Amino acid sequence: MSRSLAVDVAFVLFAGGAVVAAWLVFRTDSMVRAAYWLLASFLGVGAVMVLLHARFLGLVLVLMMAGEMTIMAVFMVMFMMNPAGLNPMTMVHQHGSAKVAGLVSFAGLALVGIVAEFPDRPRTSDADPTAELGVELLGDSMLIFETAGVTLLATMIGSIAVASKRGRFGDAEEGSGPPPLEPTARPAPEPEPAMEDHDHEGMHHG
Amino acid sequence: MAPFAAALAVVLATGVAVLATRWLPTAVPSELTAPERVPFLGGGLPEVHAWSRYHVRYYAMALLFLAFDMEMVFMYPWAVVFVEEGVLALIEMLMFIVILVLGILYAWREGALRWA
Amino acid sequence: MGVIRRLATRAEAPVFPVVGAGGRLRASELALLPGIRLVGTPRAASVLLIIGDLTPALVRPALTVHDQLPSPRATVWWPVGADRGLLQAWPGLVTVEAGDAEGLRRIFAGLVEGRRASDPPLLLDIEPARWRGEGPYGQGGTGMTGGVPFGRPLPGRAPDPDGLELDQLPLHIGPLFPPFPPGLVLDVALQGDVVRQASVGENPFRSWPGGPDPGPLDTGAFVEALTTPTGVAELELSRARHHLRWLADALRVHGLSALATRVARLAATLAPTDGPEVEALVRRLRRSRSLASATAGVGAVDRPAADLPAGPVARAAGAGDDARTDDPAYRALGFEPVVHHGGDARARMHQRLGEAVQSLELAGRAGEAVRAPGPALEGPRGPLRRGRPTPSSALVALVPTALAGSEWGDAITTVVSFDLDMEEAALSEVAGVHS
Amino acid sequence: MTLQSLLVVSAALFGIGVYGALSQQTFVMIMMGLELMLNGAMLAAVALWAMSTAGAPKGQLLTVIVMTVMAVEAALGFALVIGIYRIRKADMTEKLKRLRG
Amino acid sequence: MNPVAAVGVVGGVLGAGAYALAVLDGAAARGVAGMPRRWADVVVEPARDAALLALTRRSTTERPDAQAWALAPGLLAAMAGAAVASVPLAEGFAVADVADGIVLFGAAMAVVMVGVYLHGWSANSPFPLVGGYRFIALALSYEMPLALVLIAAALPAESLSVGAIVASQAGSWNVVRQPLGLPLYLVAGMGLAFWGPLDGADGADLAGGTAAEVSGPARLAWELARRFVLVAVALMGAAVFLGGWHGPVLPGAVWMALKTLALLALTVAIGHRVARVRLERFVVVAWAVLIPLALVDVFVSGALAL
Repeated sequence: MSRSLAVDVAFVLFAGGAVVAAWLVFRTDSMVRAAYWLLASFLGVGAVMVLLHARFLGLVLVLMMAGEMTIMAVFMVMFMMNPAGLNPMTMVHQHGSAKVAGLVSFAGLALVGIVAEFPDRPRTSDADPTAELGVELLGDSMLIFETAGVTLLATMIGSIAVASKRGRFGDAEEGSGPPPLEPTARPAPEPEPAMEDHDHEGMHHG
Repeated sequence: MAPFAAALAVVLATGVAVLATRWLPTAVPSELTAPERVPFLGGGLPEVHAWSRYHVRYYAMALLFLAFDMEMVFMYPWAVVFVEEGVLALIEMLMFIVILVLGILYAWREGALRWA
Repeated sequence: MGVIRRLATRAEAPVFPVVGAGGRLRASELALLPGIRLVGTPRAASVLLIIGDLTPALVRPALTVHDQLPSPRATVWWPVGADRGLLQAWPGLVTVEAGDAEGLRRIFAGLVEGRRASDPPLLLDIEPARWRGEGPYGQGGTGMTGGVPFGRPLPGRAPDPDGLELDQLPLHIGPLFPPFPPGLVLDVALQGDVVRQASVGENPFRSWPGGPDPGPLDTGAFVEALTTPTGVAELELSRARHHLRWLADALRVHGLSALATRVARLAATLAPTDGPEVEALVRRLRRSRSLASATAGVGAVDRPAADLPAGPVARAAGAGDDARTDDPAYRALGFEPVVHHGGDARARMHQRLGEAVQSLELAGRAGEAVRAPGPALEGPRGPLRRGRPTPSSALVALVPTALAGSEWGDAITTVVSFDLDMEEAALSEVAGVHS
Repeated sequence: MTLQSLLVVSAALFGIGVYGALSQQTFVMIMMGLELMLNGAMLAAVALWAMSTAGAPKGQLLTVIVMTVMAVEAALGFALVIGIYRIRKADMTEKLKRLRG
Repeated sequence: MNPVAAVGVVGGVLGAGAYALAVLDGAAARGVAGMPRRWADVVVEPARDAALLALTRRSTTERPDAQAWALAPGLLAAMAGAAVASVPLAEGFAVADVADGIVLFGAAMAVVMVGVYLHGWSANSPFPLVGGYRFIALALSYEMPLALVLIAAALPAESLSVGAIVASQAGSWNVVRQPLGLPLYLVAGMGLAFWGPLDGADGADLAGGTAAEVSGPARLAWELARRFVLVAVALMGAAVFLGGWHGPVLPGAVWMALKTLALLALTVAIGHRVARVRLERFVVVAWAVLIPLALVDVFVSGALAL
């Protein structure tokens, strides 16, 4: 198998895998599976990046997303009823229009990708792309780099202030208005009437 | 690319080799009775499924991690060109890190590292 | 016979212990036996080892655990003390003399070689609830969280101090949970990894209709001494042994199982001349920063030391009561009680370490001194007074409040630090049986 | 592996992300849709970097920025989920609309 | 390297390393416990245990996530394989000398977190569930120091490739040049393999934690995979901090093996001496002490490298 054929085969597998995994994110009832299907999609994209010689970006994408998706799984399990999907349930609204919007954006973007005349200037340099990125970060784009630092700081402070209970401004629950939606006692609450009046389009699959 | 091909082969082979223990004759689940499948609770019986809205008490730390972890992405390329770029690189990264460490200090002060 | 089978036959037999009435002392020596390995979950075991006699309330948990063993599996019984016959009906049970590791290994080898058939499941194949084919997808559930999907309901929410109101698991753990003292049943509400509420379930050693009939208690020597003149050296040696046995259990829970085995061996063979070895061990454990950080501030009791049931737990909280202080035999030896402060798991560990060293030292000095029978005697868990409640029954009452709000690992540390004996707790009063 | 095929794949990821973000009822699932859209954007950025800009370093930088945006979005999103759940005991967008009335 | 040879080499390293680890652990346990045993028995013991597990039936729980449960040990092993592939085993001999080797290692180790969490989650049983969540708390705390000390080692090498990092230690090893590096790395590495004092995920207080419900071949796979991870950690530590193939007289590959074994022996010894750490406390220590120390390590190493 020639080298470029091997790359093509790998591309088809990884890219196809990424798309299928992305689709499965919204087809599963288990929150943990949903998060890790998304991670699988990122893994596929990371592998394609490696094929494109963006080695560092591909690997670091996996590094970041493994952590981020695990945290995502943890939060989804924390806040979703029935997190493992033991009782399958459609959790969608505006299903039809969402499908249409998704298809339209796919078709539009794909059309742009196919029709638009992007200049054909492949990367030829043999320099280490990681080093190029480093030079860029420390040189021309130094301000962007430092701004990212400030943004991340703001994110840390903001998210902790919003999430923590005992903030500086008193207990987060004080003065919260409406009563809980459902009785809080054990055993598990009865089925949600609120769920019944949405269009349950056939998402399931037993 | 060649090293990645080798690495990919290794990843697939090691993963599949360990997964293959599933095809050992003893690994095929025979018909286990319901009591054989009860989760272990030291002789006790469970009332409910264990899968639940699990109260993670370190969620504030997880949020901190999400933001702080990004620093890695900037640090790896920095490490490669660091010696070439010299003192300026050191100072720039020091600034960046100091900004982020302020976040940790804030989190510490707010007690976000303590579990809820 | 293939190579794999031949290799497996010579492996250490993984054993999951079921400690029944009178079995506790034997169980503490299990780790010392060659060719046997104690495991923490039935899923890792090949042999279910019943030590002592099963009481009615222990039968169902023992059967539950038995069925959780993967096949090939076998059940071995080491009879100790009384046999009230409940085990006669256990299918496939092999009786082996208590402490006979070789006999157990023979059963294990037969099992692996295929000469011996694996035990069949003993409980009826009945699912926890009817669910098949019910509900919209045939999974037995209804709506979002209702019904019994796959046989069990989903847990419900409960308030928590954090204000998030997430799910809480009602769990009944024990009486065969290895980190717990044998027989302890704990009903806990677990939210995340935090014990929100805990209560102690029915004591399985109290389940005989005619009242409890314990086998030999691990503190039996002390109960005997209430009525018979006993050498001080002998008593104090038993006390040191007791504390070292406790230490072995505690170390196992803290992830130091190899060291625990060493301590268990020391406890089993302890002599007054072992003073230096014990002191070296105690020095090392006291200096261990990891043990200190694993126990400091854990399981602190929330009432004044004076209100605690007397004994090592109270002395670890600063109350100096010790029945030995008023005992003429001990006064002659210049006995002064060991006292620690803090009242947490760490103080309790230091208390017992200190008492073990002191007991060994007393045993070395006591010579032929004999303690005359008297109404009260300091046992290793607290004072034994004839006709009064046993120390364990008072300590069990401390468990629920001490556990509420603690992380699961801390909860285990706390339970272990109380040094409970459910068999002793089952007795309504001291020496009710032996006198 | 041509630029066109790469852009089609990234469009597919983006489209699935749009579908997810619009159809899902819960915050966290909506965030997954957003992350998928950014995933597609990142792939397009890297593809253009490798094939159409002769490897201009700014292309890599753009991808790094998108990753940062994802981290920021995730951290703030989760913080909001916690804050809202603390108050409303619900994590669904629909229910919030309902409660407003 | 051609893929078949690559798989053979990595498989050999992982297998031999995991077996050596099991033997070391058995010997140390017997030593600490004071139970003398013939050396021959200690050496064969792991094979016997593995054989017994292979002959035992796999059990399952009432309603597990079977696929994810099966995947978990495979993920761990695959990631350990990826990490081993990026480490040069002798001068100029790496299975996959990826130019961004320590990023590959970091990515692989991040995916380990996914594997352990899945292993705990999938059983649908309380103790494994708690174990899985414990591991996430641990992983979020050790991951940053782990990556930072590797970055510090990359500074003098001016490259993220493990081979270059080893080559840069021709004069003096990183364990001397960056004294903070190895201790921090070992703490993080023990967390990664949930070993010794950081084994909360599979701890005795949870009846085995994430492994509480696995038996037979599934248990064998899990125990193997977990040891593979520790072997990968030790191998990387030997290359990055102990000078890799550098050493007098003996060939480079032998030095690598000896250094890896030394690190494995060290982790085993720590495992038998240090009690399990309370995670709540470890998390605070990791963020307030380990991460700042790792940052100090980075900047001091950087200043020295200039």
